[in-house]
Amino acid sequence: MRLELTKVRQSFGEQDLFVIDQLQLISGSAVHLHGPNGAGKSTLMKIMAGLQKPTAGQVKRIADADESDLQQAVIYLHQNPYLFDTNVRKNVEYGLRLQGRKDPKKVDRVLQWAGLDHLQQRQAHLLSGGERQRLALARALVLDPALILLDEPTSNLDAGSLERIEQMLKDLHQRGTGFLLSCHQDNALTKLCNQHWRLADGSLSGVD
Amino acid sequence: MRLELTKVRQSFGEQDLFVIDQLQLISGSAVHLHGPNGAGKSTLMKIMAGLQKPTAGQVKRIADADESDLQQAVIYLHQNPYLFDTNVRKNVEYGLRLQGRKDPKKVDRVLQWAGLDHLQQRQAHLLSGGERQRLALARALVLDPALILLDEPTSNLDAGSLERIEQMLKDLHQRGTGFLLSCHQDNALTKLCNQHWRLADGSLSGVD
Amino acid sequence: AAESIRLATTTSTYNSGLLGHLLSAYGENHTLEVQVISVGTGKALRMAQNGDVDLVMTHAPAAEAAFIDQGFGIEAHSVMYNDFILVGPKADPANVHGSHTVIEGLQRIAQVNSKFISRGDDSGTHKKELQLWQHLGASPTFSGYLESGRGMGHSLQMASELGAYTMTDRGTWLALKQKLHLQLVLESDPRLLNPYKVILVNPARHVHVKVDEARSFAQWLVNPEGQAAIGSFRINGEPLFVPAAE
Amino acid sequence: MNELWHTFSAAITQLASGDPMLWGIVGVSFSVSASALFIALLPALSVGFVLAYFRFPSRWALISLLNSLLAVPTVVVGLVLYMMLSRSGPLGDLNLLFTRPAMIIGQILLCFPLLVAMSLSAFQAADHRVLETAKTLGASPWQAFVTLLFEVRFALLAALVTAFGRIIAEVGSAMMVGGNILHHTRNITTAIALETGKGEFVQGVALGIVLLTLALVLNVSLGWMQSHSRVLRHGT
Amino acid sequence: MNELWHTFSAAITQLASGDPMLWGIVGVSFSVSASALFIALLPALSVGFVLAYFRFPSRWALISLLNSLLAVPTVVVGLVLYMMLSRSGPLGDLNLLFTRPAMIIGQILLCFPLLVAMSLSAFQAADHRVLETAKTLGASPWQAFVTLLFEVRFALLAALVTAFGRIIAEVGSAMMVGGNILHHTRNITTAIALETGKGEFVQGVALGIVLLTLALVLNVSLGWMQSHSRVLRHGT
Ligand SMILES: Nc1ncnc2c1ncn2[C@@H]1O[C@H](COP(=O)(O)OP(=O)(O)OP(=O)(O)O)[C@@H](O)[C@H]1O
Ligand SMILES: Nc1ncnc2c1ncn2[C@@H]1O[C@H](COP(=O)(O)OP(=O)(O)OP(=O)(O)O)[C@@H](O)[C@H]1O
Ligand SMILES: [Mg+2]
Ligand SMILES: [Mg+2]
Repeated sequence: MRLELTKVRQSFGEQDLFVIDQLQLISGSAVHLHGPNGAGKSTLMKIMAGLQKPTAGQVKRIADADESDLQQAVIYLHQNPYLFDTNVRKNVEYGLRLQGRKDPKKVDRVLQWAGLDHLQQRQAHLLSGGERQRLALARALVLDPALILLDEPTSNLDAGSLERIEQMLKDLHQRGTGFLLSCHQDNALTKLCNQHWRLADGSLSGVD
Repeated sequence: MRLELTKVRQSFGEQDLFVIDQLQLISGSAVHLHGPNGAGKSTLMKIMAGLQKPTAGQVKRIADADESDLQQAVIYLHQNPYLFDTNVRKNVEYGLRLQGRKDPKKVDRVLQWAGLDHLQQRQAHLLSGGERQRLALARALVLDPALILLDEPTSNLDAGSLERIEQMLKDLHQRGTGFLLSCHQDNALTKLCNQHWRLADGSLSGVD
Repeated sequence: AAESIRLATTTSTYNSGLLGHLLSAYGENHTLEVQVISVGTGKALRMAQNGDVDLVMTHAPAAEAAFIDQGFGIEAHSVMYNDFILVGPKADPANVHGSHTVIEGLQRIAQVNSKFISRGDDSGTHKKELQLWQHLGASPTFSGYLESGRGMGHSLQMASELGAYTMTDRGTWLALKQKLHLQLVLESDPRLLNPYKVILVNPARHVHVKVDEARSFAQWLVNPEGQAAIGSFRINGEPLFVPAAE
Repeated sequence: MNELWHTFSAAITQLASGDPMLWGIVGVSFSVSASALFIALLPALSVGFVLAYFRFPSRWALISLLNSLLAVPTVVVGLVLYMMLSRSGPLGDLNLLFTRPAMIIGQILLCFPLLVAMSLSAFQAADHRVLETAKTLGASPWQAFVTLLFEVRFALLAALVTAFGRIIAEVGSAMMVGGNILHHTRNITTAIALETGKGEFVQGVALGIVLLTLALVLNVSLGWMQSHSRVLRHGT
Repeated sequence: MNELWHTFSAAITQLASGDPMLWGIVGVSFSVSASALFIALLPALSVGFVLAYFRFPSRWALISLLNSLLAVPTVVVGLVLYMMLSRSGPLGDLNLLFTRPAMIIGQILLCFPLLVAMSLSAFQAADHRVLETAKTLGASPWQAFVTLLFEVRFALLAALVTAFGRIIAEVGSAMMVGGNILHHTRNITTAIALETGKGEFVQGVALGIVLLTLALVLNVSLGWMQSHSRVLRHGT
């Protein structure tokens, strides 16, 4: 599937935050988005995920012919993820439940991936910073999204967690998921990326 | 001033999170605290700051003879800082107002330090991730604390912001403030530190 | 401020406007302020028993007698009377209009099982109504007999809405009749007289009551001046209360 | 003091004797108020949600109006409804006056603005990321709404309890459109009004105790659930 | 329909004529309810705070009790207070019965549990980091409390509006301990009760409109402040 932005402009009041003439993101791609604080990275990602309407311009999702609904999902991961007020396992199951599925095996596998299996029954609001990040990621990945937009997912992670997530993303990437990653430091995850976009001073560069 | 922990133990239910026999932190020191996700770094820092009571053990603040009240402050900075529901400037002024002071010049200076002077009047909840971090830091530093405990303050910062904060901490350090920094990656800030503590598997190592 | 006393009285005397009329007449020559608390007869007597008011004006002979017997009240005086009437739907399905006595009228209502609204609130009116049913043997059990548990005004409105009969004091009827789909179906039976008494709270029970001031107001009511004021009170040109001081 | 104590003990004695008429009255109160709350709940929450998350021109005028309706006495609400349902009113043909459905309608009108106001404030206090997280994980608008309801469930519970308290304890509208007819529309509060009007304070207190006790049972169960489902953590 | 319309237009006309007695009655209502709210506010918020942030054995029993008190009809509250203040009651010597202070006490009793319940739910919904942030920046317990009040101010405003609505619209207690004495303790709601009892619906509706209008003025000003002090951002 393909995400297409055309003539997108975001402004608050008088001021333009950014203007983007043309942008494509396709499943299978791996993009690193960087830029100074306040440049509008989070805003752009939310616009791409359809959570926010840009001031002007269009955002289109174009499905490939042979894709199911599920594989067209575009998931945005908040910079500070919000965890539902229930236990860890139920948080992971959330997206599946919405579709009327449960798939306990897959949930088990993802929890293990994320190194949270021993915390399954803990209330989510008790988790540590790094555990929260991992849970948010697990909650998204269990859905096999077509595209996933990660807003600084590594900020609270230790070396071990980072490796774990690298492995998770690699797996997904092999299965065709595309991802866009905003991140200030270079690390194992950004090395997975084959495109590097830079958002600064109101415009996006590095798009091929 | 000196912060002293004696026989501190933290547990949740049956499980011990960590046990620390003896620990000192004095103003002027610069400590890097690291350890895996969920090891208890945030919990330990909150205990040191007096925000949380440990399951057992004592936390004492011992003032030097020539110190004023102000210089005995120990400030903890949340991993995800909470910003008061008002504008940026008022957030910085908060601690001063509590003491009945206003000191607009100092507030100006700190805002500039933190690179937030152009955002003074913006509502805090509109800030970007990195801006939030910087604001939280500015709000603490304006108080000239004796000790400051920073919980992953760099996680959302771009290179420019990082440099800025490095400069801020250096300044403070020269004036005698001690700091304890929890951080997963090595970076400019951790290089400022002359002690490196590691919290893992329930105990603290590297303390001299 | 001037001295003031508190008078607990029934809604029928206050809501009809009689007390407003009397107090403005009284105020012409007196400085004593009379604060009126208008409640049901039962509650008025209860307030007097607790010593929360200085005098009462009620219309429930049996309850008043008990009140005085128990030593809560002194110096009861008859002040005035008015009368009760039966009202009902304009079609008068039970043909109460054609009956000679109130007992007969009630009997007809029960026989055809018409709706009848009883106040059911232990008020003077309700007690009177139950007394009348006693003449027919027992308390009414026909299914049209509904206990509204409300004041006269509301019971009349309910009767009007439901097309029912009810017994009312004449004052409330005159005040409300324009708004009701009801007509007067029976009046002028001597059994329907409704006497009012004024009673002072016993200062031996409650030392703080202002018995002298209360007495002076009660005296005014039963003296020619007050009696004349009662007689001159009119609603839509019709007199409501008949002065009856002995 | 004696008087007060006497009234209380007499009330307790009376309750202990177990009076079928009394329990009939209690039944009317509960069935009417529970029905009203049940009917008003979802529409009120939806309106609260729309007011919290959508911006439209007359939004705050609407909020102000709803809040203001809380200050209208129940008897006035009852009065207006009475005039609607009365024979000479526009809905007179429905023949609803002095029936339980009329009481239910009255109580719906009374709890609706309260539920809206309280749910609005609950939704406003909720984290802005709740809906975004739900949506991005694939929730339909309706599912996202349900997720939000779950996240603010404690505040909603408080709203529910307050609304139930308001309508089960109100007398103005029940008296006006119900009529306090014995065996039909007499509920706890209209019965209390009647008894205290008679100077029968014992009965009034007894019925008040019934209401308090039943509310306590309800609240204790809710409170128990609530306090046992939450473990505290200090923020990080 | 005619009837209804006629009543409304007559009510408006009556209001427009400007009756000093009417405005005296309105004054009683407002001064009594505002005083009650003012006196109850801080204690109620403090209790709500303690219940939200401290754990002690009887905590949830207390919460349940407070919530249950909301279901006690105002007339019962008034009745109990009447028996306390009556000459034959324990506080009879204070001579408060049938005065405005008695009405104020009654309304304090009525709004207190509501304010506690609503502020408790506001405090529970607040972010756990608020107090920690305040404390670590040097706030005394009192200053931290004030900071928290500020952070949840919109929810508290809603609580205030609801509580004011409850007491300005209540009639049971005002009637019972005030006595509805003209020029002294007659307020809007007891006047409405009197007038509707006389079948004077016009007066009842007119007073209801006054209450609605005054509440509207209050709410519109609050709502305006509220809606203009908030800019929305989606969470990050
Ligand atoms: N509703 C709004 N009104 C005004 N300004 C806003 C609004 N929403 C966001 N902004 C501003 O837009 C800018 C971009 O925000 P955004 O969160 O997209 O930045 P970012 O690139 O993700 O930064 P960071 O790396 O710090 O997370 C910020 O300066 C923010 O204050
Ligand atoms: N009240 C509680 N009950 C049970 N477990 C708790 C409670 N509070 C914290 N924990 C657990 O204690 C552990 C330590 O938490 P803490 O936030 O101190 O970790 P951390 O070292 O800061 O981790 P990170 O690097 O991910 O921020 C976590 O696993 C957390 O779930
Ligand atoms: Mg961002
Ligand atoms: Mg941590």
